[in-house]
Amino acid sequence: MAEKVGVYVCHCGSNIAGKVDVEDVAKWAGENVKDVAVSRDYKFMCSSLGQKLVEDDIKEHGLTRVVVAACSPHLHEKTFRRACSNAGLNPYLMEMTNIREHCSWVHKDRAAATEKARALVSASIERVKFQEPLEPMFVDVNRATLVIGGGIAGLQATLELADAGYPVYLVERQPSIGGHMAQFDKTFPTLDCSACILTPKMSEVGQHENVTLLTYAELEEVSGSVGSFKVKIRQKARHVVFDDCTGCGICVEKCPRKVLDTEFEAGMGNRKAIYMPFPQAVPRVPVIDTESCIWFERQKCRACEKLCPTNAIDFDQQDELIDIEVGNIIMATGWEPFDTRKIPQYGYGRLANVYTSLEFERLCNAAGPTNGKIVLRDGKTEPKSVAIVHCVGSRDERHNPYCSGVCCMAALKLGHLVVEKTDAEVYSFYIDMRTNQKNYEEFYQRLLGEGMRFVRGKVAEVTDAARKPSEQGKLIVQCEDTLVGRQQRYPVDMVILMGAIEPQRDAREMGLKCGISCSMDGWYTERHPKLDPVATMTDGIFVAGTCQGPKDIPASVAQGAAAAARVSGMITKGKVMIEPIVAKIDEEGCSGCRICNNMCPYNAIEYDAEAQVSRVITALCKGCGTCVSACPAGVISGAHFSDRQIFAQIQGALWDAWQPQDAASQDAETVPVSAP
Amino acid sequence: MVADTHGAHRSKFLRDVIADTPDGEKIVHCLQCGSCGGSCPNGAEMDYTPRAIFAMIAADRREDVLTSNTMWQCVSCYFCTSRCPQDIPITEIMYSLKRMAIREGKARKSDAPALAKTFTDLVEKYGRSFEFGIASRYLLFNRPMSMLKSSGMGMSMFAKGRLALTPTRIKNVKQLQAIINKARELSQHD
Amino acid sequence: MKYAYYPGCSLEAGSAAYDKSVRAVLDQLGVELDELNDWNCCGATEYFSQNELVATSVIARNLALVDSEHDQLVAPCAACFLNLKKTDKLLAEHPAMKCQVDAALAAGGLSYKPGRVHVRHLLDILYTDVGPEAIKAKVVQPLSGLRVAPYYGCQIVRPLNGFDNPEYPMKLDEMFEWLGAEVVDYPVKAHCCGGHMTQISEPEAFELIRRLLQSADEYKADVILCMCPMCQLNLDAYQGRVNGHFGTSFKLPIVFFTQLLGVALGIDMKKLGFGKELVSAEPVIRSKLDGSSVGAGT
Amino acid sequence: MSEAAATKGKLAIYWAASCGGCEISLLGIDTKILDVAEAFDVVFCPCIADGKVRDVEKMQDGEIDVCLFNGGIRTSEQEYMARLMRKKSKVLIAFGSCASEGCIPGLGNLHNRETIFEDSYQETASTDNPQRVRPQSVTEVDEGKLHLPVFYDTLKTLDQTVPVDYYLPGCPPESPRIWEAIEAIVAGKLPPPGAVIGEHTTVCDTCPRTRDEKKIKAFKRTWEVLPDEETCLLEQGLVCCGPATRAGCGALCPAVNSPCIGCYGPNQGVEDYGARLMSALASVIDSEDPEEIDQIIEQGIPDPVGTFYRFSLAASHLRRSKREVAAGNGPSAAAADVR
Amino acid sequence: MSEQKFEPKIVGFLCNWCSYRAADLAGSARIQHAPNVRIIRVMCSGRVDPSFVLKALAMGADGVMIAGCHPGECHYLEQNYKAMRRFGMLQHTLRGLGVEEKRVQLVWASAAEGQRLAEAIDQLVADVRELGPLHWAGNWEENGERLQALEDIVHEHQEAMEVTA
Repeated sequence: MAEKVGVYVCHCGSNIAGKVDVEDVAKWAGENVKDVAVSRDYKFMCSSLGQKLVEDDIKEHGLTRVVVAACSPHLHEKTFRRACSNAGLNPYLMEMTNIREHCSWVHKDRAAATEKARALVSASIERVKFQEPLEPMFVDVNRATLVIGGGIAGLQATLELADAGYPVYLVERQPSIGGHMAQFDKTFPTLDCSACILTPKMSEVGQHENVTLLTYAELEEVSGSVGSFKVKIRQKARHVVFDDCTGCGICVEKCPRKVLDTEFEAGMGNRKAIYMPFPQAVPRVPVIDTESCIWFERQKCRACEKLCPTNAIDFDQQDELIDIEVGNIIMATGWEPFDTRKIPQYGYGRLANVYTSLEFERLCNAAGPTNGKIVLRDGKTEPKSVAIVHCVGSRDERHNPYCSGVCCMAALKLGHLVVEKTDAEVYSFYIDMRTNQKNYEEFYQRLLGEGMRFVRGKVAEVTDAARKPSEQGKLIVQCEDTLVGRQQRYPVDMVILMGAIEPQRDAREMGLKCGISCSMDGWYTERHPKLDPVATMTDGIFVAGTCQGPKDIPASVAQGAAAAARVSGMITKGKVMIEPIVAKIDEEGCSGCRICNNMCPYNAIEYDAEAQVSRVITALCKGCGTCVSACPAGVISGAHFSDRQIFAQIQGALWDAWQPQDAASQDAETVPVSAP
Repeated sequence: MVADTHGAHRSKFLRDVIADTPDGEKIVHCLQCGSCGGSCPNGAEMDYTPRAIFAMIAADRREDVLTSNTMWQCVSCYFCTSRCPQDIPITEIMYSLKRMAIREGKARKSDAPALAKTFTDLVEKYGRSFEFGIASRYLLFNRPMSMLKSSGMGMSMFAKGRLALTPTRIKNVKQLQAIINKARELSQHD
Repeated sequence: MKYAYYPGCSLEAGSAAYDKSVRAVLDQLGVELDELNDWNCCGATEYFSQNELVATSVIARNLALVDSEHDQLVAPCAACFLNLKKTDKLLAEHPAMKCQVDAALAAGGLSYKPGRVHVRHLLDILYTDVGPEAIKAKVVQPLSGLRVAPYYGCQIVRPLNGFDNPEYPMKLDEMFEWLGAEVVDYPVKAHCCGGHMTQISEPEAFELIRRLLQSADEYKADVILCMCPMCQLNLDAYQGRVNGHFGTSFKLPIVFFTQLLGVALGIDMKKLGFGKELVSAEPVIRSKLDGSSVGAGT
Repeated sequence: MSEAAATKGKLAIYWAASCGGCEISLLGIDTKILDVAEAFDVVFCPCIADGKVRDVEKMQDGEIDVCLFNGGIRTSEQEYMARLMRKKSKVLIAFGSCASEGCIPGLGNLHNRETIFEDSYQETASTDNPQRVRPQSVTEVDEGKLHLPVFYDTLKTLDQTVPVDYYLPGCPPESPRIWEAIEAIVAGKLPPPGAVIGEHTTVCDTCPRTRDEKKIKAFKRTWEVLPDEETCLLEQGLVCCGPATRAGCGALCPAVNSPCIGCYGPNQGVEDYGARLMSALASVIDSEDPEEIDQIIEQGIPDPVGTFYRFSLAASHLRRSKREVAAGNGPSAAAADVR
Repeated sequence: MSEQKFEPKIVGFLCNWCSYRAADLAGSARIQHAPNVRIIRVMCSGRVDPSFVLKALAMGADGVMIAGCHPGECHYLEQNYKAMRRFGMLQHTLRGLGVEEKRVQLVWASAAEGQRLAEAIDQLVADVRELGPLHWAGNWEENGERLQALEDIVHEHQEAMEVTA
């Protein structure tokens, strides 16, 4: 029986109608394309009246298929599927044609845009005739959530969910939660003590009954899908038995091996071979750094073991794999600092008194290696002049094209700390001053008032090559003061480089484990940059904090909370719909050649050795269709993207190029065969 | 980063510079950060820093740019190019400005055009450059005083056998000249 | 190892010491250099200031002259190296220009396919292709006790070098460490020598030269190592004038790195072109090293 | 067979562009041929019995019950015969690979009439043709015009020429399969029109080798390896067409340690045999480096069209190679100018 | 059809997650590009079967674009590598059939790269425009000589029959 197709062409105000002759397209489809029963154009198809038009036609004309030519299906596919459902038509018998983003918005020539719109509509009509009714699938949502990363964003997300009564697994690769925020001295623009506002949250997480805290642990593997992920976590060996340790700290105190702490102290201070990263660490269980421990180096010492009052030291401890099951995952894996050595003209690593901003944070932190005294590398001289260099590795095509967002404010904050604690003159070398959040501009004003000097120009180089006596023994910052239009040299004692915020080095790899993608820069890609900023393209995986892009503390906290709210919603609903777009193997036809077996990265294809056929595990299939096009026998079919549907769509798209060529159909009438 | 090649720029001068410079379209991405002017070994001597020159190009201030000394102070050290955060081929733009200034008769503030002309004339004649020839002709016509000052140095060089008095000529000068003539004809400039 | 060799005009006359030492050193190291037949001047920076297409075509002639026996062209001079390398890249990336250059070359009966010839700098060949093992094995006169300041200049490292850091190059430093020299890590080793400014505007040029000499002097260098004839000329021949201009008294010998490398390999100093520099290098070298054995070799 | 004998049907067997192997295979049903004779009168079969076209022309339309038509359509005469047999037959069966999908003669579609003539009438070692004589479709003699069939640029399958009711694949169809088909016809147990009479799965189903997951670093040619007799040939790097090829042959080739070459054509529902095979083989290449991938493909499969479309070029989506306008002056040139 | 007026008809297979969204982004950013590509959405470039391309060419397309996420960024982790392999195999075969390589292009465009996709479309259209129409069905056509020959056969047979009769 022939299908009855309804075609609806949207004006979208003038968005589409401005460039595409929508009346003409609708009329043409109605008159020229086979099986079209109704064809209309309408001002706003997505309005309730537009939807009603479709619903009424389905009921009145008995439409069996619907084509809506409007905007991107990513915007309104759900809307029109719902309209079809309302009228009793299976929602998967509707097809959207994108004549806005892919047509009217990108073409200037009205005739060409209209011609393309016809072809796209024709393609959809031919396709929709072969679409099949599908039933969406529902799965239960596991109430537990995995949060990856114990920085401020991850902590916020964890607390929101745990407080709502849901179990949370928090995985952190460092020995303590806290993230970068724990390293900072003050926060801008309020100048709160960073640790003072962070540590209460850390201990709350550490003690929360709903939180399972897994520090010094890494994500190993994720399988399954939204609602029921199966996750493997690698608990790295601490060599301290977690449950036996009381956190008394004797082991740390007695450990004879001191090493440079390049992590928490950013190389500015030391730690022991057995250590807690910082005094307020959560959990208060130290770890042994096997790289520097004397026992692991030459089987001697064991001082910690001998002195531990609870016998918690275990040199033989091994990494452990922990299996957990969760319904959703929040990625809050954060950032890492740009390697300022990549810009050798700034001298970091070569000129002693060039610092990274993180080093300087530790330097002026009251709990830091100098107890907050700002001194040069010699450990005693207070600088008389300090230069703060912005955009080190940011806004630079050679390194990171993006703006790191927070450095301007961080530079103002550091400048303030120098002004507050020393008599030094402070220069800030900036390209553009970006202070566009609440109370940020006011902070800039404050620093102007405090006498910080601002030079608009990207620093060309920092050198110790003096050209005149006044430059001897100084670091000379050379740049163009672009407001004056002249090249200038500024001799200073200390230089602070505001290095870029970069994605974690293994962000891409971590993303692949969870099935989410990164932008070109390496930040996780959100589902929609404006309307869906914490969800990802993979259902059940959310992002929060700087792993999604550079941002400051308030924004990270807001995202952590937002991600948690999204997860709460999923848990409350209890079930989640999964698109029935999956592959299916016709077992009768399958010869068990096993070509498809390693096509699926989700292991959704299993081989039944007894029956010698392959099968798709529907629950694991994500519907990419790669196996469908790999099957040499053509016995794997892809729901909603079948060969037949796509062939029909190709044919429709080429309606103006294709004519039947076969003699069998073409000139059966005209060619004589034999004499009667 | 991709340059916007769809829109036409209002400044004709900017369009000309872009057309005359390989990858010149990147100039529109200048952030005015000044890392070029800051890096330039001769930056302090320039009428305008390269950054300012780019702003003037965008503002269509052709005369001001082409009569300035900026490009003639360029020593082709490529520090600006290798440091530019926007990957703008700054040194090449300086070459373009030199060419435009010479073509349009606006190169006033430097003897560099004369040196360049002497140099290339000799190359076109012999196929190789010829230091003594360049030095003697160029200095004689352009900087006679300087010639006197450097004559001592010239004598030492000569004494050390480092100054040849006759040029080396390549075998197939005709071939080179044919190539040069064809290139000149195609470029429609002198 | 076999390379086409493009000496460049300066090496024919004013910087014959460079040419001499290059040939002697590479011969000692077993590297074959075949001089490009009938090469022409690369145009230095001068052609590009006048006519880009002519400049490119003139340079492309040299690339086109590289025969099918060779796919690597080595140039010791900075300007030659950059011009040859830049032209190959321009032709590869800008089809419109390639089209015109093709026509110009055709007028001389030549043709060139971008990417066919790899333009390499001499330092890259020595550092990468010959390598530390082969060089160390041939050292007969370690340079211990001699403080050398490697000077890279501009156009060998910027913008297209591809083998060393354009801001803070280290390859020449490393090579002289292999030879046992005390290498001076001074901050201006890739700064500008003034280029042709000595011909155009002396005060500016002298200031640039002074910065280099001063820094090397502050770091107590015995000699400065050059890789480019223009750099050597400016630092050496103008040193006296610079002293006169600023009232300084620098007396820093400026030698080509291949000359000193040759000393380490035990080659006779005469064969390396010593003595052509205006600030004499031999006394310093002999006094710092064990004078009797220096340059007595092959 | 006794029921059938009561109403004896009429059978025709015709061949067009083919080798005659299909007829041999028909005879391979052995003494069962007598059962065929019992069920049918063979009214027309130029291959084995005398018969005249005009006798067929004189028949009523649909008078023949079943026509087994083998061979592709290469000339106007063959096209005429295809049309004639279609008209006179109730059931027209594309018999064998040539009629179904062009088979080896279809590889002629990589060339055109001019180049084929050049090869056949000029280039072969044994040819001596200094006048460059070529077959002419019309020759004028005193008595009038003499006609030879026009040789087409492109070989067509039977169903590209006339509507076909059933297909019997194989080069040639295996005798037991032919017998099964005849039994089905006689018993009236035919599938719906348009179908292939045969298996709905592929050669692997009948191949006794053990199969595992597949990852291939290099495709090998048969002379390069002595394959292990137990494991899947494809896993050993040999381009075995078995996974894409309809079952029915009994995996004859893999059984003797030789990879399947695909003579039974595509599986049920597959539109383009070669596309299936190239997609499947490419999918299991074990590399993520574009250059390495290209190298694996180019070194391992030097003749992609011959490999993927050995039997089915004429029936593929593209049917033939791109015909250069300049290659011929005859019909081909005119046709290419249509647009 | 004159060269000037030739407007290539191109079918584009775009993956749902990256390149289709790149095309959406090109739309919202109003990045103008050539109107010749008719886009068909597939879930993944790994779904693009060589037969889709062959079918499109056979049906009259002058060119085909396949676009997906960048290698290593596939929404389905690694399926675009399969697309890459199949594309290599397909091009290899198309070369054998005389189809110019530039008619079928594989493009990587992330959801953020509207500009890149628009440029790739313009490039493909320019390339195909330069190659001229493909009009594949024209390759199968035989001219009127065929119809005449068929009629001649009928005619001759008719005459022969008349004689015998």
